[in-house]
Amino acid sequence: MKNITNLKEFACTPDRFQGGHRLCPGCAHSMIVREVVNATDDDLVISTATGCLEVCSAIYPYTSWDVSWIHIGFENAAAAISGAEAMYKALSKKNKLYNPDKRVKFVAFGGDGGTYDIGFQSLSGAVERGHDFLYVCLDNENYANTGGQRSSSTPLGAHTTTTPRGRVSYGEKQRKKDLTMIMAAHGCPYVATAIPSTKHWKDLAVKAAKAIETVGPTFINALSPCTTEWKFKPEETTEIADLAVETCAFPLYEIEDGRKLRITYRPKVKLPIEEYLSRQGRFSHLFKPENKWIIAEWQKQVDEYWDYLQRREEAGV
Amino acid sequence: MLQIRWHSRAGQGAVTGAKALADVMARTGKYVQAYSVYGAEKRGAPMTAYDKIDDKPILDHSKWMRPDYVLVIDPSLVFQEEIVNNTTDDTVFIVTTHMDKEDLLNVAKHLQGKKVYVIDAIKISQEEIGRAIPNTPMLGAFVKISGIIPFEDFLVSIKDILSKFPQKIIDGNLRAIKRAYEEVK
Amino acid sequence: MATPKEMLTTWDKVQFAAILPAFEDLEHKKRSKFHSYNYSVADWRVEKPVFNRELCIDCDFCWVSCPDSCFMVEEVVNKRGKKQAKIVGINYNLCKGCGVCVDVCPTPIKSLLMFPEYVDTEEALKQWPKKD
Amino acid sequence: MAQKYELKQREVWDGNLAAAHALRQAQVDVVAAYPITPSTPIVQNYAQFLADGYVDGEFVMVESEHSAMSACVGAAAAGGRVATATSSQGYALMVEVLYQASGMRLPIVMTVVNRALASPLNIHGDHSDLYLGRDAGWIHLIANNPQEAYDLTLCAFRIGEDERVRLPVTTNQDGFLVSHTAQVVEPLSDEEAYKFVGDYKPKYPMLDTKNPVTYGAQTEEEWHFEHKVNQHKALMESFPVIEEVFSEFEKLTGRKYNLVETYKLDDADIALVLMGSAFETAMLAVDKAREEGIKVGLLMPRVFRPFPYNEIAKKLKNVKAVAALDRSAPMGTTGALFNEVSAALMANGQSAIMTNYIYGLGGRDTTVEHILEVIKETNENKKANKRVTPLQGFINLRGPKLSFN
Repeated sequence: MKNITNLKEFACTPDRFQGGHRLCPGCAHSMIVREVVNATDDDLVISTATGCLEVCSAIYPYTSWDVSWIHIGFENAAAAISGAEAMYKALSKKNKLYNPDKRVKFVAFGGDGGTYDIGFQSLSGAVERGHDFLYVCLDNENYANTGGQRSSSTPLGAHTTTTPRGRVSYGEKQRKKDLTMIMAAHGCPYVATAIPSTKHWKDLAVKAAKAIETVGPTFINALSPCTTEWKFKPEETTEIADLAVETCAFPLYEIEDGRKLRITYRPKVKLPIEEYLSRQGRFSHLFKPENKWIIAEWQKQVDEYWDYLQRREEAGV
Repeated sequence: MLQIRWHSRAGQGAVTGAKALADVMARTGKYVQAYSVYGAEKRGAPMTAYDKIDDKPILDHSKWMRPDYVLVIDPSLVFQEEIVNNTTDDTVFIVTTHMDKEDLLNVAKHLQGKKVYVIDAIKISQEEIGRAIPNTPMLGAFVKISGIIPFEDFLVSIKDILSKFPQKIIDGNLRAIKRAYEEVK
Repeated sequence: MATPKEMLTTWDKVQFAAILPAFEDLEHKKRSKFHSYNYSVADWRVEKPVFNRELCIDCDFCWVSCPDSCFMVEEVVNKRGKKQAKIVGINYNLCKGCGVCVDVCPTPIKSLLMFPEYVDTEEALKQWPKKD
Repeated sequence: MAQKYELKQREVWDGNLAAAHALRQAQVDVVAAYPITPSTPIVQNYAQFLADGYVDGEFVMVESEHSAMSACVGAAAAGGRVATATSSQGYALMVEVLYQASGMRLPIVMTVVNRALASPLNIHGDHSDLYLGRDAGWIHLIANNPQEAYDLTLCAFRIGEDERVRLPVTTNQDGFLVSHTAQVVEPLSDEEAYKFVGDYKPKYPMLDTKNPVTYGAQTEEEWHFEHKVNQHKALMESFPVIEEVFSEFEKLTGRKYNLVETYKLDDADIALVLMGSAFETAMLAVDKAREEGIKVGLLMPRVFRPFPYNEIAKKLKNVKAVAALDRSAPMGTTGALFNEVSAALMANGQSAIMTNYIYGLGGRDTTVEHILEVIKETNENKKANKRVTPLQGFINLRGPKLSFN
């Protein structure tokens, strides 16, 4: 496992995901991806589901990837990587590896659309089969690539283009699906949440390193604040991510072997949820008097979940 | 071309029996086809399997046939009138039943005037193999009635075909085949 | 997004199966012409970050949070003999001017500041806020 | 090392077992599959080979056909030999990824057991799935019996993996009529078979991490046309390679395959065009018709894609009337074989009287007598020197006669 101690040293890593891609200015996706692919010295083969990352990093005749990479479709990043991983196993058994001196590791990226929704079946299948790969969900809580439609990751009250706020609607009616726990329930040897942030850069890098090193299917759910669809200024990306953690809207934790839960960061003072919601245009309508109850509901859900995580951690289950 | 139709219930081994017969005959240099008509039904549903045996490659892939032999390996199916479909006066029926031929014809009137042989393949398979899988004893009876292949040659081939099974199963099947060869009438 | 003229070619000369090799020479880190590293998104910018080496403490926050891998680093050895990254500049071909680097820069007087695209670097450094 | 599988000179195999043995002998590196009737036994047989140690490669039992083909694409791009099997609804679920496989020029081999498409649900053989995939950019080979299912699966690896082709290939066999019909198959020994197929020759393997590559880039209006045309060109130019592989196979086995198969067509006045197991049944009908003095022949595209249209036109040059028999519900037009054969003749300045028959949907039996009927009707058109029978008829359909003009 790559030894990740301090940022000064980590920054010496030759970057394996390069600029010149066409993601929005301030996009969190590429921050997350860079940390993940730089968190190992092993060679990598990567698959990516259709989505912002995919369309922006491989627009013919250009690729932004310094590693082998494949995109097939929206719903099959996990199936694609499981095929590549199976080929690696087959060629190892037959002594036909291309570079026998190098270990190859497998990573798949998908947005919340490609992970929570359309790609969930293939993800669940690949994880159940026990392929040796890391799946990273770049969770920006909407279908940003196609113009900001809702996904099952979209949180309560959020305005999206298919759950718009309107005279009689306050936006998204459902609460965010708890995919991280669903993946843990698969019995994955390692599952974690993470954010792109300077404060928590090491949390993400170490989790990625651990996940890649772990043999078997691992999963990281990385919150990816979306400047375009969440409606905040491009330079605020990491600030918003930090607020998600400080308010416990998106707590940082990891689960080993589907059971052992550990909270990896505890805010000293848990900030009220308004601090997070008020910074994003997608929630601005919640601050109207008639929608205040939604903020209260948000706070209740966040408190309950944070409480649940702490109890689980204490109980060691 | 020799045409054989099997009537059985799914799970009684008619498909395996038909394929085994095809395999035996292919070893004598014949061309064969063995197939069955499947539905979505599960174990226990009535079904049919077929063998075609010829000196030249068999090209007809249609399911329709005018059987020279009808093999009924389940005692209750003998009462279904479908077993005489597309048969002629020359078609030979070998039927699994505990009855003797006369009693059988009294209750299965559609078989009257047909060439009918009886064998209790269920009883034989239960006693010799330990399970009601009447396909191999039916083969023993068929070889006796048809004379399609010398019995000794048949035994050599079928032994080889069964060789993937445990010795106990092989021995049981061979005993069942021999008994059926003797007992068919 | 239009393909640059020099890349646009005919059907008989396109890449087999649209497969793009990343490197011409991996050992010497020579990326192929198909690498977006060799593509410019400079024209996306309205404002640009300017880097003031004198104020920089090499915390590398800008490096880790830059979405466009713009920060060029040099590997150096520190006093304790450990390798560390020294920020040496910004690749303006890759920078879209999002401003994240300025936002995360922790020095009391920021060592990264946004300036209008038309202000050249020398001029920007002259305009830098002074310590009180 | 895989265990040696003892084979007899003459085996009695059904089409599924024959295809499974071909996959085993080709020493496929990765098989990713999902079972579906009637191709399930291919997957099961392969699993048994693996369980008994006859297979060295990886066998991935995925959770759907969509993932089966996706894993195949991932595995093939990674850089090794890949195969799978499917039918019907499974094929339909794969369609999206079939286009990806061919667009990425990955020589995956898929043994397809043709079956009807729901609704209503039906597990039996027709060509609905084959027709569904005909524009997907794959090479489609047609096998009429278990021997051909075996032979063509071996050929499929050679064809698809050829440097000049690099395209995925399906081998098609009729559900149940071939897949579940045991017939005599003369297999090659494992050594001979592998020698014929040859070692896999990688092209841009992702696992060669010293030369990283990007698969599946996005091409917009500036590039997509050029890439698709290249892919089309590879298909159009694969005919000589297919013929070359067939001819090498003939040298090895004495069994000769052609782009276009014919039966008694040389001196024929009329012809039937059809694919699949019914082609063999129709040979018996032709023999009978000839006894009655009708000079009829048969034609079948052994290769459905690329479609050998000029070869077909050449072979049908002297016939006066042609009936094209399609084993797929035409749904609002004439059958695909009718359309393509008509176009082939027209494009070559030929003007045989064309008619279309739909037959065998959902496994409906088609007998020698049925085909004889079609021959006689076609002969009426020839005698009248114009079309006197309906444009589109239906064989062995219960109820009052249905036809379209």
